This record gives sequence, C-alpha cells and structure tokens, in this order.
Amino acid sequence: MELLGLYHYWVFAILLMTGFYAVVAKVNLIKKLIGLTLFQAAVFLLYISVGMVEGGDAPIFTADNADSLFSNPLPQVLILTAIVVGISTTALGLAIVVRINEVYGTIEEDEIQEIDRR
Amino acid sequence: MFYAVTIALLATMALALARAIMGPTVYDRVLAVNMIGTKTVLLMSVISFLFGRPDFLDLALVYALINFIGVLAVLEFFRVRAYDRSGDSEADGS
Amino acid sequence: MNLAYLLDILSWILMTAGGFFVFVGGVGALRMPDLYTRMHAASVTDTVGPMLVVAGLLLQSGLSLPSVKLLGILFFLLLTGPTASNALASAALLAGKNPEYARRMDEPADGEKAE
Amino acid sequence: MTVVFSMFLLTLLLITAIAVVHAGNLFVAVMLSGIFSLLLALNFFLLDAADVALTEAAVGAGISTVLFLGALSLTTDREKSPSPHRLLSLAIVAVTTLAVIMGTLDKPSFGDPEAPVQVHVAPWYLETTREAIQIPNVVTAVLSSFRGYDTLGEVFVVFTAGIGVLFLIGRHSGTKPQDIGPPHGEPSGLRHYLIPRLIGRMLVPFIMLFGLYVQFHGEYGPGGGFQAGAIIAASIILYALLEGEKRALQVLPRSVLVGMISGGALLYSAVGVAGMLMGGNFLDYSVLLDDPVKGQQIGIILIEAGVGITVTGVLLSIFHAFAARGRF
Repeated sequence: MELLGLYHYWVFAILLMTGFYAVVAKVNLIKKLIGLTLFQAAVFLLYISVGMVEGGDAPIFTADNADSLFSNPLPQVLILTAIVVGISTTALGLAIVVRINEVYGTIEEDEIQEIDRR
Repeated sequence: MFYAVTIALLATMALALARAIMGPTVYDRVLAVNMIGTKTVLLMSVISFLFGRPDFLDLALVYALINFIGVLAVLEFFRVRAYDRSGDSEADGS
Repeated sequence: MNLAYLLDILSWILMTAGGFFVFVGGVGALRMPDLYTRMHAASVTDTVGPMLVVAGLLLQSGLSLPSVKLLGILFFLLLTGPTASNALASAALLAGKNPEYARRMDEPADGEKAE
Repeated sequence: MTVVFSMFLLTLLLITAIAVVHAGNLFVAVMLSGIFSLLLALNFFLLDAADVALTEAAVGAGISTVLFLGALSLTTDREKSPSPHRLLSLAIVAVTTLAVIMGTLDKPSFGDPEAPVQVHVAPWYLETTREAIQIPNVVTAVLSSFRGYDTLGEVFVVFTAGIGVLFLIGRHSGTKPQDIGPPHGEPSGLRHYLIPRLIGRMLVPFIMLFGLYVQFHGEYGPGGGFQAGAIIAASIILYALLEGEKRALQVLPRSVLVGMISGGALLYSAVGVAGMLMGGNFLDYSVLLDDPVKGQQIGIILIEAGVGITVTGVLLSIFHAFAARGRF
C-alpha cells in the first residue's frame, strides 16, 4: 500500500507520455491536437492530485464542517481557469488546422511538407 | 451500502468502455459514450451522498442537462457527411 | 423498529436493485450481437437504473433542496436518454444499417425502430 | 474505499487515453476523448475538486465534442499515413516515462497533509477567506480576490484565443456568402428530427437557467464565471444545432458576441481600475464599499460576471466561426 500511494503520479506520467507520443509520432494534425489535450489533462490531474489531502473535504465551507481538514484550493483555482483556457487554445489550433486544410488540401504533416518543398 | 451501487456503476462503465473500444461500428461507440454519460450522472449523485455533501449534486445536474448536446452534434455530423458523400459513408473504426 | 430504519432498508433495496439493473444493461451492451439489440440492452441503464437509484437516494435525502435536484436529474435523464437512443437509432437506420435480427421478431417491432 | 474507486477510474482513464491515440479513425478518437473527459471529471470529483469537475463537465460534455466534430466536418475524419518513426518515438517515450516515474518516487505520498504544498499558502487562504471575505467557496475567493491578477491574465488569454479564431476563420474569404449553407435549399439544423428537436427545445431554457444559477451561486457552492460561461454557451450551441446556425445568430448576432468578448474583459479591468481610483491597489476590492468585507463580495460578484460574459462570448464566437465555414 506504501508504493500504491504514488499510483496517481504514475498514471500522470503514463498519461503525459501517451499524449506526448501522439504529438511526436502521429502525422495527422488533428490527432496531434487530441494528443495535446491528453497532455494537458495529465497536467491537470497532477495538480489536483497534489492538492488533495487524505480525509480532507472540498474547500467549500458549510455549516457543519467548520473545523475539518480541507484540500488545497490553490491547485483547483489554477486548473479551473486552465481548463477553459485549454479549450480556447485548442479551438485556435483547430482553426489553424482548418485553414491549413483549405490552403493545402490535406491535414497530414508529411504531405504538407511535400507540397512546401515543391 | 452506497458502495454496492458505486461498484455496480463502475463495473458497468468498464463494460461500456470495452464496447466503445471494440466498436465495431461508430454507432456502437456513440452508444457507449451515451451510456458512460448516464453512468457518470448516477455515479456523481451517489458519490455526493457518499461524501455527505449533497450540494455537489449540481455536477450531476450539469451532465444530465448537457450530455445530450454531444449526441445531437454527432447526429448533425452524420447528416452533414451524408450530404457530402452520396455513397456509403459509414466510417468504421479499427 | 422505527420509521427511519425502515426507510433506510427500503432505500438500500431500491439502490441495490438499481445497481443490478444497470449492471445487467452493461453486460447486455457488451454481449448482444448487433447494434440494435445492444441499444435495447443499454436503454435499461438509461431508464430503470436511474429511476431505482434516484428513488433510493431520495429516501436518503428526505425533503430538502438536494431532493429537488435529484428529481431534476431524474427528469432530465428520463427526457434525454430515450431521445438520444432514438436519434442514434434513426441515424444508424438512415445510414443503411438494417437490424440483423429483426426478421425473427414481429413486424411492429421493426416499424417502431424506423420511427 | 474511495481511493480504490479512484484508482479504478484512473486505470479506465489510462486505457481510454491509449485507445484514443491508437484509434485509426479521427471520429472514433473524438468519441473516445468524450469518454476521457467524463472519466477525468469523475476523477476530479473524487479528488475533492468539485469546482474543477464542474468546469470539466461544462466544457468537456458539450463544447469540446462540438468543436472537434466541427473541425472534422471541415477537414476529414480519416488518418492516412501511418507514423513513420513509430518505433523510435515509442522508445523515446518509454524512456521518458520511466524518467518521470523515477521522479515521482521522491514525491510525498498521495494525500499527505504534511506535504510541502499543503503547509505553505493554503492554510492562509482558508483562514483569510473566513475572516476577510466571508464567502463559503474558498476556490471562488482565491480565484477572484487573492489571485485576481492571475485570473485577469487568464481572461485575456481566452480573449486573445477568441480573437485569434475570428481572425483565422471568422471571415469567409474565397467562398461567397451564398455558397455557405446547406445545398439544395436544405434548411440547416436538425429540423427533420422531430423528437430530438422537441426535447432539445425544452432543454434550452433549463440549461440557461442553470447556467445563471451556477454564475450567481458560485460564492456558495461549486460554480463561478468560467463554468457558467461554458454552460450558457452550451445552451445556445444546442439551440443552434436544433434550429440552424442562422437562427442562433438572430438571437445573438456577431456584433453582440464581439461586444460580449471585450465587454467582459473590460468590466473586469474596470473593477480593478475603480479600486485604484478609490485609493486602493489594482484589483483590491476592499475599498469599493465602506465595509471592506462587503466591498470584497461586491468585487467578486462583478468580476465573476465579467469572466462569465467573456467566456460565453468567446466560446460562442468560436462555435459560430466553425459553423459558418461548413454546414454544421
């Protein structure tokens, strides 16, 4: 059980690298963007796991949890805004992909480079 | 005893996930997404009682309300694609 | 043997039954042979499962704001679940996927799916 | 027991992520990333982060699927070439994964209340929120008061991303306006699907109402401007899917959306400047009213409103930019 205490972080590591693999190895631009969102999600997960306190409560006061232990609110704040920023930047990436598709007629990276070389 | 329901819901999610990954048609995958959406709503309701924080039912309510949008978007996507490709446009996974 | 105790037992029974139906639906969605039969199995998890689970939770929460929210959740799930299934089935049918196992059944069942 | 549930969900999350990357068809990948988002929200919920789970729910369930499908319908859903350097990348990624896992071995155990992150500023935030701001949701307090600068920056990032999308695909160059829209005079939207349309129309006001509830209840429960903006945008996207994009534009025209994008960000900055004019620091709400606690509360409500307006405007503009390109 001692080692399993780090399971959340291992999941983070594997998830991060799954996203990274999609970004470096895949040729399709939309697939790369999906990989980027996986990468983002892994970072979100890391922050929230770090902020979690065993036996803690969500950091919202109610009438009857005045003196209980609370999880850390700060990572939650950072990630909350990052999720919305993440979808906006993903949309920007998708917009660029759509424009590339209009100009080059393809969204495969190697074909785009082929066209550029001509 | 909330645990029994939670375990049943988690097992069902795993089964639905298996269906989503196996396919074989895209419609099976959409069906699986929809199933997991419903399970998520139920799981969030049960867990918010498990935690003793019923005010977190808001989360389940959000999913109950807007999961539907994804399915409609898929339907619209199929409809648009049916115009684009007059032939058999059924995409298949794997 | 007071009332609260009875209500508790009833709530557990309802929730366990809900969990059972959800699980059965999940197994069906995995094991059934074609898309429409799988949809049929999955619809159990969209209707009976939520009804029983939410009914159990309602007995736990009593008369309060959470129970109003629970009723809202149940209402919207029952509204959107079958609609989504309908939309999906009609999309699949329009794309030319015919139910493979329809001929063994009666004709009205087939007509219903085309709705 | 909760930890076991959490681990199970994390394992499902991993399987989904690998399936997403492995899927050959982009549509399948988008569907699986929908599942990924649901599982991620559940994980956040189990990790005590209700606000974050609500955000992921509001963004992941509706908007991100719609955006990805919109992009797919404008490009293609087939992935053509297999990766050329698959083995090499796989080897590099495996080595890096091992390195990262090595790094985690030095971390304090999961959920340790004595970990360095937990002892530094978090107790101060919890304590000060109780005394100086007096709203129940500490996340909202930190978001909008203690870290107001940070959130202002995030709002401007969202603003910039929205403007960027509008620059890239907001105007349709090349194609004439009459080419846009469905062929053969077919009305756009799901008008022919009677049942989804009826039910969907019933849902639109409820979603919008719930969005407003999340906006104004954000001080007391999970919620706030970011979540509310996403939910309200989702309600209008639902309307656009049902009735066609043009009808949705009649409800909220592009000019209004652009006004919302800049108006929300301006409202946020104006609150900061008002604090300066009344003798405090930038984004110091204590001076807004005579009672510092009331001042903090009114400041938080105002800037949450600004955040909500900007997020709604940006997400809707992005949706319309994609929708107007194709026939989505």
